[in-house]
Amino acid sequence: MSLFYVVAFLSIIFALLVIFTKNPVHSVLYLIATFFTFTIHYIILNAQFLAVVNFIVYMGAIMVLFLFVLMLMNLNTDTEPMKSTLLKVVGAIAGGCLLVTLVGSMKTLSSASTTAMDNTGIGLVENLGKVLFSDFLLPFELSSILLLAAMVGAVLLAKKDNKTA
Amino acid sequence: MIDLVWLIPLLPFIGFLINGLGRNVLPKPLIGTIASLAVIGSFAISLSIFLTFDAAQPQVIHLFDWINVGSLSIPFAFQIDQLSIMMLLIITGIGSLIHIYSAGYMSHDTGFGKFFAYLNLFVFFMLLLVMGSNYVIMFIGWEGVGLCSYLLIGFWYSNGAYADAAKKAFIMNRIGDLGFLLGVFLIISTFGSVSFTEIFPKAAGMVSGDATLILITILLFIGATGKSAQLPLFTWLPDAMAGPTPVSALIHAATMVTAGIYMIARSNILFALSPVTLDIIAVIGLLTAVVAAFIALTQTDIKKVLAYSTVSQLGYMFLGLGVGAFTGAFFHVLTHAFFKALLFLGAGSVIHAMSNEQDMRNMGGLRKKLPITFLTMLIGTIAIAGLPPFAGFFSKDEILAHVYEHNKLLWIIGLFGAFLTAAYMFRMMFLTFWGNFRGTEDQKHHLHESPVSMTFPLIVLAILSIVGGFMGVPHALGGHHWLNEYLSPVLAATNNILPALSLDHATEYMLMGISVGGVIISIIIAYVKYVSKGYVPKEEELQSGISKLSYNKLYLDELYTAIIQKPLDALSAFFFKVVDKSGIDGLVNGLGKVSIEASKTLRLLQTGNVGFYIFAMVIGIVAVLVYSFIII
Amino acid sequence: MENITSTIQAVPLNHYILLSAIIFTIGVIGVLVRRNAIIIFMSVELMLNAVNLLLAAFSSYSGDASGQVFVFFIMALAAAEVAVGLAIIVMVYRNTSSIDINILNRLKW
Amino acid sequence: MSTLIVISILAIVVLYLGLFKAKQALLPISVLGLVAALALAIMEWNSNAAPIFSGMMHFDNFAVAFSSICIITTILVFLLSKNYFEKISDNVAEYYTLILFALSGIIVMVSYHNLSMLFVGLEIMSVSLYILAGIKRKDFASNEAALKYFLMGAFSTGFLLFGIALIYGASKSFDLAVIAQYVIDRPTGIDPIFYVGLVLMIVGLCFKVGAAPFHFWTPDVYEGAPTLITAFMSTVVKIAGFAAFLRLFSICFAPLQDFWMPTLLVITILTLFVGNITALYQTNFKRMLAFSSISHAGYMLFAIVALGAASTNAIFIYAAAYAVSSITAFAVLMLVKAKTGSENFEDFNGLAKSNPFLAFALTVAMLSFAGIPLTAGFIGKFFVFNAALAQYHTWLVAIAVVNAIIGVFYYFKVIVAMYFKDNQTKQIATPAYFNFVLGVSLIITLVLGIYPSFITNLF
Repeated sequence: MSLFYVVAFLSIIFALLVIFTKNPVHSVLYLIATFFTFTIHYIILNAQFLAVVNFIVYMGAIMVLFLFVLMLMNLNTDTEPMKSTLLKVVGAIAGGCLLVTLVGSMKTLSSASTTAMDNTGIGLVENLGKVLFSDFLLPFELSSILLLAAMVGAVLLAKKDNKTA
Repeated sequence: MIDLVWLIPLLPFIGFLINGLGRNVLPKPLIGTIASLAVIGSFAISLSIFLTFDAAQPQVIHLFDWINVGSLSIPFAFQIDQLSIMMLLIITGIGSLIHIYSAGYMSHDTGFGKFFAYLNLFVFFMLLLVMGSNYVIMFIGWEGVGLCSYLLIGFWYSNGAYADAAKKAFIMNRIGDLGFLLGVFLIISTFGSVSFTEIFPKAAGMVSGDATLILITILLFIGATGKSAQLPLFTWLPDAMAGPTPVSALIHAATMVTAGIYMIARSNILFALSPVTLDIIAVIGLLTAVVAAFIALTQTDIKKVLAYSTVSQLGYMFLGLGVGAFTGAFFHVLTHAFFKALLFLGAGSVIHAMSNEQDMRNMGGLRKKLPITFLTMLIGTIAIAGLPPFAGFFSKDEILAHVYEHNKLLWIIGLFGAFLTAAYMFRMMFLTFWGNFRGTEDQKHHLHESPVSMTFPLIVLAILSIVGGFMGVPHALGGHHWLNEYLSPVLAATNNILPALSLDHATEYMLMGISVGGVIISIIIAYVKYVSKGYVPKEEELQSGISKLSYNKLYLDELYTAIIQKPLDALSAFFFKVVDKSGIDGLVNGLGKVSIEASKTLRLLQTGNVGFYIFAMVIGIVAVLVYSFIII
Repeated sequence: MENITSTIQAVPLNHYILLSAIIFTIGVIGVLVRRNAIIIFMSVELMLNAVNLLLAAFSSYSGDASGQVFVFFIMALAAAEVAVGLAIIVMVYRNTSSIDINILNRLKW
Repeated sequence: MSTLIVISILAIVVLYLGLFKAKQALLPISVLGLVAALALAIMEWNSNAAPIFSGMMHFDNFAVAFSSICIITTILVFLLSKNYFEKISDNVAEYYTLILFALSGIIVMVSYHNLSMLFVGLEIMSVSLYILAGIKRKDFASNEAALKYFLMGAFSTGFLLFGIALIYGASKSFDLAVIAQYVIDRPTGIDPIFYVGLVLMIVGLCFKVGAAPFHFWTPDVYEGAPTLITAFMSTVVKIAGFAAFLRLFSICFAPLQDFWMPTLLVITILTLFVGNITALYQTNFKRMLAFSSISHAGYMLFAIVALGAASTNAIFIYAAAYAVSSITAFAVLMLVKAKTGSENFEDFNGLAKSNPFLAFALTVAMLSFAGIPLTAGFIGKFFVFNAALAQYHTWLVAIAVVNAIIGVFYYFKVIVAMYFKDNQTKQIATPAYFNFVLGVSLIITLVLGIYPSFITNLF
């Protein structure tokens, strides 16, 4: 039980560090740390496969891409001119309001679902695979279009122009 | 014959298509012929329908289902009854004459083909307006004529002021349209239908003074004030004189501006059940009539005089509607169409002869040079002044008789306006046709009577202005008021609600006597001032009417001037400057400014900064959450 | 494993929702206070992860696998978005030599 | 379903054609493929299709109608693209591919029956559009548009997803039928998180359709993106957004109308005023069209606010009228811009003299936007207002009518420029493709305006 709270505390701390660290590279590293805490959350939630995928996709692929681009642009120092303190405060207050209203509007959560089902198997790759390739076959296939479009687009936008226009 | 009714609007539309597409290819005479023939053809059909139509119930000719949505069905259908037949005759009849006239008037214009295309299109929409069997078809016509009017006012757009006039007409009409549209939507939600034949029987069963009905009728009346140039939306009409003169005659005198009256007459049962609205209409109409008459007193542009006169006469029509004289108001629509079209065409003939000079101070003594124009215009002027037995006498007298019965005070003011009418109209005649020629040598040399294509319509209209009144000779004068009987099927339900005229003949004779006597005195005053004394208004007097007034008042020897002439002029100047130019224009321009300012300010929100955009989004989301969960 | 299951049973679902909402809001604040396009983008990733966690929690608590399957789709989207987004950022950087969002204000009013 | 397959395969075929340098074949094959997809879609009309793929997709009449209109509009956009892409980039095939990918996402958005499908479809479309907005790589405006669109789009996706997650948390399913059942089964006692999810979904969807206060991206992105892409975004994408919005609300959330209606009502009114009033002051025609598209979104939101039997029909007609008029406006804009190099109102001066047909087509389009009778726009507005009246939103209709009147002013600015202002310019050469598209749009606008029964009784 206390494991959840420790990890949740770490998640929040790391997430805050992500957005309040000046050095972008440090931000990326904190984000990786945040994602790692998420992986632990997944394990606690009995979503083992998700934990693995989160580890590989987010920490392995996505974050590497971020780091790569940061390095490519030589932005590893804190070159970013920060917003004025006032703007920061206003932004933080706006975000705080959002949190308060979000939580406030969910005020009395129905108590029926406060405990987890005993079904420990759903997070296993076998079960997920069954659902993914039966019920969710169509969206799964369609995600290929999404990835293909992204791939074409990324190449199109980021490649160097051979024409000197 | 009635099966051919769809041809009536179709012919002008075909004319529009041919002239519109072939405007640069076809020779001018052919364009003029096609356009005129199209309208004449419609006139022939209308005439034959008029001669054969004898049904007591309106005939609805269903063409096709236009919109079907849920229980609401809007057919594309025409309604033929006595009211629409009379309007058809006016539109196509006077329309034909004006088309013929235009062939001569516009012969030198480079936009000849375009002009006739627009004119045909206008006739098409006007016919839709009066023939539509429901409010939505009427609205199509309503918008269409507005559009054509807009295009035709701005026809000579190379002149910037003209384009501005078009814009003004447009804005004011849109305000009116707003009322009309809201009225129609309210009708839909109240009656579940837009067809006249379904709404009116339902409405007849409602109690008088029903709040919804009052709201509907007020909204419809707002629509009418825009289209028919009533207070406070009348200032676009004088400016609309920027368009070619035949346009002024057709659109801004005979047909389009009477659309508001037609619409109210068409919905007579709704209005009859809303006494409050009727009172508002009467007051607005009367105010418009008098204010416009005052302004007309000092105008020097011949077309502006006629324009304000039109506004004033439209005011009388609304006054008639307001006191429940639906027949009388409609009668005035008919006679006014005759003599005002005549006057405009006559003015056009003068302008044509004077090489596009419109200022009366540069005219004078034209009666010998333009005899036909002079004679016909004189007839028109007598008709509008209301001397018997010319057309205007009967219609105006009928309205005033109803007003007298309704409210004596309104009657006195209305009568006063009628005297003013005689005064400014004869002022115009005397300045233009009497005295010595005041223009340049060049213009004098060029003076000529207009070609037959222009004088022929003048003569026809002059004859109509003489005899047109006989369709409504009151019982007091030994007639039996044919128009009243003819229109009675349309007004049957209303006549059950509103009391009929109950004046005895002696009172009627007295009323006629007073009005004729007053008119004659007005004419004599105008004669003394403008012919005997040869007075010609000067620029500076017009400029500083009010300040000079206070100065000159001190001289007692100018008693006449000070007591009668100057106050009138001053009032005229006051109305023109304060009400027309600064008041209403100011208000309309102000509205425009407010929205433009709002636009400027709102636009600044679009800062281009993503950070700000996202911030605004978050605020929006918080607001939405708060609104959804806390406020509600 | 038994240990873990008992752990989760002791944590109310509400706390997961709360955690997700907090992380999500931190992401929103990050978007609001930073000017570096990449950091903003990372904050968006944080928001998406908050959603992932929420879905996984709902899924586990209701014993329904579809929530976890949905997380896959979000991950697919995240991958696609990262590819496109970084490409756009690289493109902008090439033209302006900056990834400060405040210099993007040519289109306005 | 077969429509979706055809379009996806078509996109890949076109991509390969680009690889083999068969540039001339791109346009014909794309158009032919789309025509085939359109035919397949129409064949499903009234087939009483049941949800397929375990309830993922439901190609019902709603889906057929909206996918047809999206495909037709895309064909028109493609026809305008002749020689356009070549000018701005070497990678013509990728353009077509990305538009086709976006279209396949749109087909998913109009036929989804599961929130996961909505999400995937929406993202396929959005990701393709992020790229398309920035496809003029060297152009600063295009860059800016892409980055703005991307950052804000990704941000709003977060909210949409959070909403979906909460709805899932309450109803334990992504399937629309199950969610609808969840709502119906509980007249009271719906989990509060469901409501929060609903509001967040409104936010996410309002962003996609460009409703205030989530509209800020619209003008900037529309102005910065290449004109043809703007045409695509403001027509097909917007229609798809509304179709998805309407589908979700009419299937799932109709019973909760009392809850979400007031919120959406405020958004609608705000959208109308922001769009219309801001458009008044614009001097750039393209930007004016962007603001006008915001106000049109407001009108279409009407039909959702007044959700009822007539809503689908109303939105469909409005969308059809809006799409053809927009296409005309953008087509003429492209021609004018090609000649004068800018997009301001003055560039249209004297167009009536030099190119009467262009001027006439644009006039009809503007009249249709303004809702003048005998054009399709009037019918659209009439249906939308009528739908609102049916739900007794009389004063809402009054506000909308006021806005319609305001709208007339800026639409007429163009007409005034074309007809009432002179400019000694030479005739603009109009390619045959443009004349064809303009002609088709013109005919559709007028025919729908005069005889709307073709499509008014579809639903």
